[in-house]
Amino acid sequence: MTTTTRPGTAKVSTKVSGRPGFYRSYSQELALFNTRPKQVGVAAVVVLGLLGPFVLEDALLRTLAIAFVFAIGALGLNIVTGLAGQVSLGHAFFLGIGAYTAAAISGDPDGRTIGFGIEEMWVWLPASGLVAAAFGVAVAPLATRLRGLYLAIVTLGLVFIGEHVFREWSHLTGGAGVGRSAATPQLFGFDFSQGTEMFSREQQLYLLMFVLMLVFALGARNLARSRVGRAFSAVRDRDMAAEMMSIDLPRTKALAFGISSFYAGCAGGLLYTVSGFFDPASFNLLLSVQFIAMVLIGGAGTVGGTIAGALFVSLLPTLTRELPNFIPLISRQVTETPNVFQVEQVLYGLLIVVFLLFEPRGLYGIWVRVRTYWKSWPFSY
Amino acid sequence: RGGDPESDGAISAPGVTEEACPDAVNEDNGCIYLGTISDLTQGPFAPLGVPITEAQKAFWERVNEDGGIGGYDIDVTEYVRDNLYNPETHAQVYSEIEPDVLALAQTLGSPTTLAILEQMKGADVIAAPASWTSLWGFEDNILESGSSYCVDAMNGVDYYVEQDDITSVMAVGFPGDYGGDAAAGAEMAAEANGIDFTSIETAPGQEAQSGAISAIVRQKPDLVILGTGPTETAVIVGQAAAQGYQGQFLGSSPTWNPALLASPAGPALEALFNHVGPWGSFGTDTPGHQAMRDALGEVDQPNDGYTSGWAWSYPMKAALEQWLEGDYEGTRAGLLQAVEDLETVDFEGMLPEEAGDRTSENDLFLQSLISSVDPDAPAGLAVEQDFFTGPSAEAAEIDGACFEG
Amino acid sequence: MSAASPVVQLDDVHLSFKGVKAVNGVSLHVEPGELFAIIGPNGAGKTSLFNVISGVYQPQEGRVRFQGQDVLGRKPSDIARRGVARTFQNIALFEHLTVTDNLMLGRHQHIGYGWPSAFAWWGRAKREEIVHRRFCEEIVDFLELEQWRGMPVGLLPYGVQKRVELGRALAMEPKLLLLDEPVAGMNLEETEDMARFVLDIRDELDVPIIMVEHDMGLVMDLADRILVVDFGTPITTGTPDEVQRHPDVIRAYLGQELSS
Amino acid sequence: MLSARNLEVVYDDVVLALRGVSLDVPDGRIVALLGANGAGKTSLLRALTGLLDVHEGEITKGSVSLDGEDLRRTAPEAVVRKGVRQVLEGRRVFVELSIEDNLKVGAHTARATMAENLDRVYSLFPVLHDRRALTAGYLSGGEQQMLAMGRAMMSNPRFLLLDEPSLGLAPLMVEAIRDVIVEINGNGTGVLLVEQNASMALSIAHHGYVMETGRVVLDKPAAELLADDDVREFYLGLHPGEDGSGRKSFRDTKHYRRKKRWSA
Amino acid sequence: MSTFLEAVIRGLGTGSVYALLALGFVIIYKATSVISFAQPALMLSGAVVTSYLVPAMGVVLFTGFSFFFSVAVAAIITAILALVIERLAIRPMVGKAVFVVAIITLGIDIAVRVVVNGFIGLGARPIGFPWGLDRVTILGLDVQIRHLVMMGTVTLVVTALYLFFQRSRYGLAMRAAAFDQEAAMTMGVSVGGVFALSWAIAGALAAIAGSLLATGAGVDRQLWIVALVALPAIILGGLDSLEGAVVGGLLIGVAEALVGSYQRDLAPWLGDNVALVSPYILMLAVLLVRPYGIFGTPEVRRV
Ligand SMILES: Nc1ncnc2c1ncn2[C@@H]1O[C@H](COP(=O)(O)OP(=O)(O)OP(=O)(O)O)[C@@H](O)[C@H]1O
Ligand SMILES: Nc1ncnc2c1ncn2[C@@H]1O[C@H](COP(=O)(O)OP(=O)(O)OP(=O)(O)O)[C@@H](O)[C@H]1O
Ligand SMILES: CC(C)C[C@H](N)C(=O)O
Ligand SMILES: [Mg+2]
Ligand SMILES: [Mg+2]
Repeated sequence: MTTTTRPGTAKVSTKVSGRPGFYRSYSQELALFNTRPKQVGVAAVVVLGLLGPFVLEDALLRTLAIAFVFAIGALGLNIVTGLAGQVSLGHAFFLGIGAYTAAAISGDPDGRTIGFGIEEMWVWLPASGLVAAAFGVAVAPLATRLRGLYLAIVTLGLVFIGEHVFREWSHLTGGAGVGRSAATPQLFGFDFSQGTEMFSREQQLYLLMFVLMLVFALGARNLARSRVGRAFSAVRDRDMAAEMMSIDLPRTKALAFGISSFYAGCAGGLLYTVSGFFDPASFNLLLSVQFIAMVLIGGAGTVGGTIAGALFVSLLPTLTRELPNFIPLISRQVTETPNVFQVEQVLYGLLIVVFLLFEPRGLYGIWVRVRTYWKSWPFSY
Repeated sequence: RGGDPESDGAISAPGVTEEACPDAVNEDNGCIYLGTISDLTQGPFAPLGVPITEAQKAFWERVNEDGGIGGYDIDVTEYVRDNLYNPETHAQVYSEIEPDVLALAQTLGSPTTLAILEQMKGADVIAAPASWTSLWGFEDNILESGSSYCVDAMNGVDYYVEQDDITSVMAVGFPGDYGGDAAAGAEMAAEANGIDFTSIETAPGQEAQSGAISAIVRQKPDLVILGTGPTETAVIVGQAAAQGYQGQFLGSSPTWNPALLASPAGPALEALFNHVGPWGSFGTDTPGHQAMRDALGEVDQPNDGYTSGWAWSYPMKAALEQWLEGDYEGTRAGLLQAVEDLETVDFEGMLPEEAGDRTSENDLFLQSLISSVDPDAPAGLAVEQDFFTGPSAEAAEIDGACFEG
Repeated sequence: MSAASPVVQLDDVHLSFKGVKAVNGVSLHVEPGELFAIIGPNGAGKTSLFNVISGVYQPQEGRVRFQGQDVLGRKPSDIARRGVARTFQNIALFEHLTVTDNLMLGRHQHIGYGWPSAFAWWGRAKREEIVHRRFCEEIVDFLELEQWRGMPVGLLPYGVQKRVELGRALAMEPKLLLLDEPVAGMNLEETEDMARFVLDIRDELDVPIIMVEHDMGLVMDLADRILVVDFGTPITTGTPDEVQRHPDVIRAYLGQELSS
Repeated sequence: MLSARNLEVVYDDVVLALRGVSLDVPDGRIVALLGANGAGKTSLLRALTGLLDVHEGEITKGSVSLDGEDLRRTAPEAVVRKGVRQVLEGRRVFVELSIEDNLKVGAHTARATMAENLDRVYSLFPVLHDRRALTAGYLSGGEQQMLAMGRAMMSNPRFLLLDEPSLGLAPLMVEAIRDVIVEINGNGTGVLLVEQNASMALSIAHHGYVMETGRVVLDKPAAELLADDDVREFYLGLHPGEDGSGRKSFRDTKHYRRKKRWSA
Repeated sequence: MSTFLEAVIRGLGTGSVYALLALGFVIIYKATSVISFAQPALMLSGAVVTSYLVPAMGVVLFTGFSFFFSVAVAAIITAILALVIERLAIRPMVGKAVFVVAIITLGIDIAVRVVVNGFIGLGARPIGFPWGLDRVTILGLDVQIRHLVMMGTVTLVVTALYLFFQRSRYGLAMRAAAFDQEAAMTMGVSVGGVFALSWAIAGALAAIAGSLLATGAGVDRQLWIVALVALPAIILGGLDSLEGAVVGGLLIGVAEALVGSYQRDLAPWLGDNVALVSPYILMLAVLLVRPYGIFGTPEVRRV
């Protein structure tokens, strides 16, 4: 199975990677999708994704559009937590920063909340990312001082403090229990949130978010395989050794938080364009935890896994809303216990539990299993 | 089946079928599906959302038993969704059920409803809110009933000024659409009456009230207008009283839950607490209340969620009648038009007649009702002061939501 | 000594932790091309000396000069950038990364592009990656790591991991190489391989090496000079022969057997 | 007697680490287990003490038994209570606990004799005594190795399985450890000694095994192994025919790879 | 001055409850390196069980007996519930990534809470605390009996825990298991047993805490949120320290009470409800000085 290349018999330019792939140049090996199955797989996913609007119902498209935005946010969290190993429960906070930046830039200047009336997405989207990134960089020094769960809980503190500020600063946020309109997803004059003759609003938003997710995913993938991504992983695995590889810890952590928050900020800016409205209570612990769940369920560290995890977690409520219908004998009567609505919630919790019990390494772990199985087929070992 | 002789002008609106409803009362009727999006399990308002939903079910069952409306039975059980009091979830489930329902029998909460309002307008969907905020008086698609927190608070202040000659009032509540709305009303009334006003924001949670309590105990206002949840109310009233506060508390609609009478704060509530709201409590003696109690039958825990769910349903019923019996397009737009043309809503006495009068220019309803705690009443409240409009509300110019933001 | 100044020079270094004197007045210098060994009983302060050189520990007293410059108080990353590479007593590889990625991390300081190019990838990042990848492949070749190249290092046998760690240090193109127990836990065969690599590194790449090792066979065979420490205090410095016969060394470290 | 019969061990459902290994550790004897890195020595120990589970490994064939009683379903801590104790490869001290606490954890199953054993360990390794309140993680590598050894001595097991106990120890300390093993064995404990330091291991063992890629390739009394040409060349660095002193200098190792692959 | 002291006592009262909750988190953390997000659900369960037990006890033997007895029984029942959860969902994860386990506990929390909500019903369940909101005057200070009971309970529980961990070998075994499960196993430590023990204790503590909290206005569905306040408390005190949990809990209780009483006057521009975030702000302030909390063990870093 393994091929030993003795010195002298193989020249540096031709490499056998130990797996059945055979590359004739580095650029080939370093290519994004360096194996046939990867190429085919990714192409299939993209084609399927683009076909979505033409076969799926609007409600599902809407859910998926949101799932794609969640994926962008999760990719960000994956950068700081999966790659750089800094567990952050503060993602919701950065999402909020992005959401409010976008909403303020794009908002109605004469409305009851702050607005600058610049509706073009190419303005407010990068801006929401950058403002969030600035906050991320500002928070990063904490990561240099604190480790593991200490950092996690402290970043959770950000969420609580953020929630407080969002609640209080009603001029920006619309205030607790009310909220404000989100940014307008308008690109070069075309507003994706207004249905057109050809496409429904959901179809448009779906396509927009799908394409954006692909862009962000590509960026994340590139980052991961670059010098920067490697430095992140090194800091995660062994920060002291990383330092002795000339990696500057504070800088690297700041960069990780910055990039991650950039993703979160963009996701925040985009997320609420789907419903068009959001309130300050949205950026809570639960949201942060959902992102952590996405990354873990996806299988920490990989772009594909993270996206799959985001889809899983975002689609889970839709699934659990359907499932109880298949379980007879459960009352639809809201005053009775157990009723379908309770079962929905219980299922939501339990499915997460059962899934992780079954495969602690997440969706990516399942994929690895399947892959190993097929690689060695028909032999069992 | 389902061939309905009356409606030749075919109805093409979503959520309306010529087929009978599942478990239909009138097998020959067609079916109108109304959606319900409420807080049913995890959210902070589930103790209200559940009885509201239950009462609405009973309300529409009664309508069906009376033969339905214009050859249709109304179904409110097929499309019930839990919003977890989360705007995103609310919007999500709205888009799931929207293609299958004609309108919403209930959409609970303000931020949640705001999250779907644009879409509702886009699709001409109308809805009955489960929410007392002053926002809804200005939205055409929302069929509100009765007075808002803001108006209630004004009337409450006026009432105490008149009765007890109070000279200071403090608003204690959550910020925003609810507590903030009540506080804004209280402030307007305090200004109008020339009495002192202070406002304290507080947060949900029994342990989070100590700041508000100490403010009350120290400042000793004559009247405290509460805009919190029931347990917060119990904590605040109970502990302020225990620390020697002897003024009065007046709670907005969602502050009350009869279970509180059994809490340590029970005696304090009995002594110091009154409730202001747009309609009488569960046990009130009106035909509407009676009909509700009959329809619900034996309930475990009478609760004014039931009352509210029932009361909020009348305008929707009137709207459907207007639509089906009048000469309207068989579409949602037609229904919306019908709502616009609607002149009266019959609340069966739960609300005074003026409440159903939608003809006046500004259709805000300005009467409130004050109840006092009565452990023997079914839901712990009995009418203390029947519907009235205080001078402040009468004079106020309300042209938008009261709370700022 | 020779005209060339020493690569690294420690003067009277003292380091203590809450009552434990880890290093107590050690001075040493390593000449270009030299293979210098440090031996001594467990807990004598050998690893601590490495940590002082690479900036992990800050000695309370003394001076550390690298290539003629004072490096005391510099951050470890800065010292690494100046050319000090090391391996660790308890393997400190990035265990979830592949062999290639571990080696590429050794190249970190030599790769120039930053995060903007990383996002874009096509263009500068890709070009540089290929160049440095080629460099790493040469190390793979040199250390005979071909068959492990794509595997996460955490799964590799111990001996191979030690080799990868050496490779990672070499990828840094070091001006000084610190090896902390390079053959601990290796069998004879692997020790021989490692000995070969160490000699080749010194001879072909001309990198001065400081090595800490308890395998006396290896130390005595390879080292040019040896420093012996005990309880942080230097006992003697000298050639293998001198050291081997030194009575204090025998008593404190070697024991009877090896010296007989 | 602790024994393994025809063991086959698979990690992760895919990596076959042991392929039909049989081995016996009789009571009161020292058995040495030699083999290159990755041969499967650690896997064998894990199979004996029930630790495979932790590493996603499982026994797919064969058996492990203590006095004929099957150990395959026995939890690791139960194996310890039955008197079979393993010292893990790579020290594995509880870095954030003090040295003394580390030792006390070692006495988890033998609280009665704790004080006595503590004295014994401290007298063997005085450094540990000096630093007993220090956080274990700050010990030097070799000191941690002593601590790991000491921890194992905090109970009096019937069988002690040592995974490379001399790793990273100074020559004098290697001798000390060797003496400790002999002493422990003298008190009746059977020892399975996995070692890269073959000369040390074989000098005290009664019996020896050599493993290669998941198989046992040699299984002989220690004395015979010491005389085996291959063992002499590849584990002891002595050349056939030469006597004990004929060790070849490391400077003379050839550039090409010398690989011993045992045919078995 | 007496306002101040009364606020401090109030803070010590709620702080005692935070301390109990924090102890639960810390004990699970010490044994498993996991922060269990299921604690809120266990707390709610415990309070609900108590609320059912007190009336079921019927005759009150003497003031407070039925309440305290019910709390004790609820603690046991909740401990059993925790054991079941541990057995089904945590034990299989021995040796797996801790954050994955944390997410599992979160799923459990959601599921358990929904079920428990079903038992709470639509109102708030009275907990049957014999003294209600009664107050006494001690040294001229007007104090709620509730708060005295809270302080008393925490003193008792902490003493009991202290004795247990001093006398038994489980304290060490827990820490060993948390650092290196495999190594602990080779010492004969039953990692599963340690997991079970820690969950059981944490469950019991949560039940006591929940019951005490509910003495104010009964058990409602939102009670669980209070359990989150224990998070800054444990960080403040040091994640792996029992003393830390107690001190952290008390500190945060007092800080919250003081901020709640004074902030509106002293710094109104911060907006109301700052008391709510004051635990986190205090936590941040302490961490700037001591990155491992007041009593926490610094991570060992060496190569
Ligand atoms: N960070 C630290 N804190 C406290 N003590 C330390 C620290 N680092 C090292 N020591 C102590 O300093 C002494 C020297 O340790 P060092 O690791 O340098 O020994 P060494 O010579 O490398 O030993 P070995 O051969 O066993 O690796 C030891 O006694 C150790 O306990
Ligand atoms: N957890 C694991 N998952 C997958 N493969 C493993 C695992 N542990 C060991 N292996 C593989 O099993 C084989 C035997 O490993 P083992 O650790 O038993 O060898 P060893 O003889 O103890 O080596 P060393 O001398 O390096 O300690 C090796 O090929 C190794 O890669
Ligand atoms: C759902 C209601 C009880 C409260 C809600 N905030 C409102 O708008 O009135
Ligand atoms: Mg060392
Ligand atoms: Mg091994």
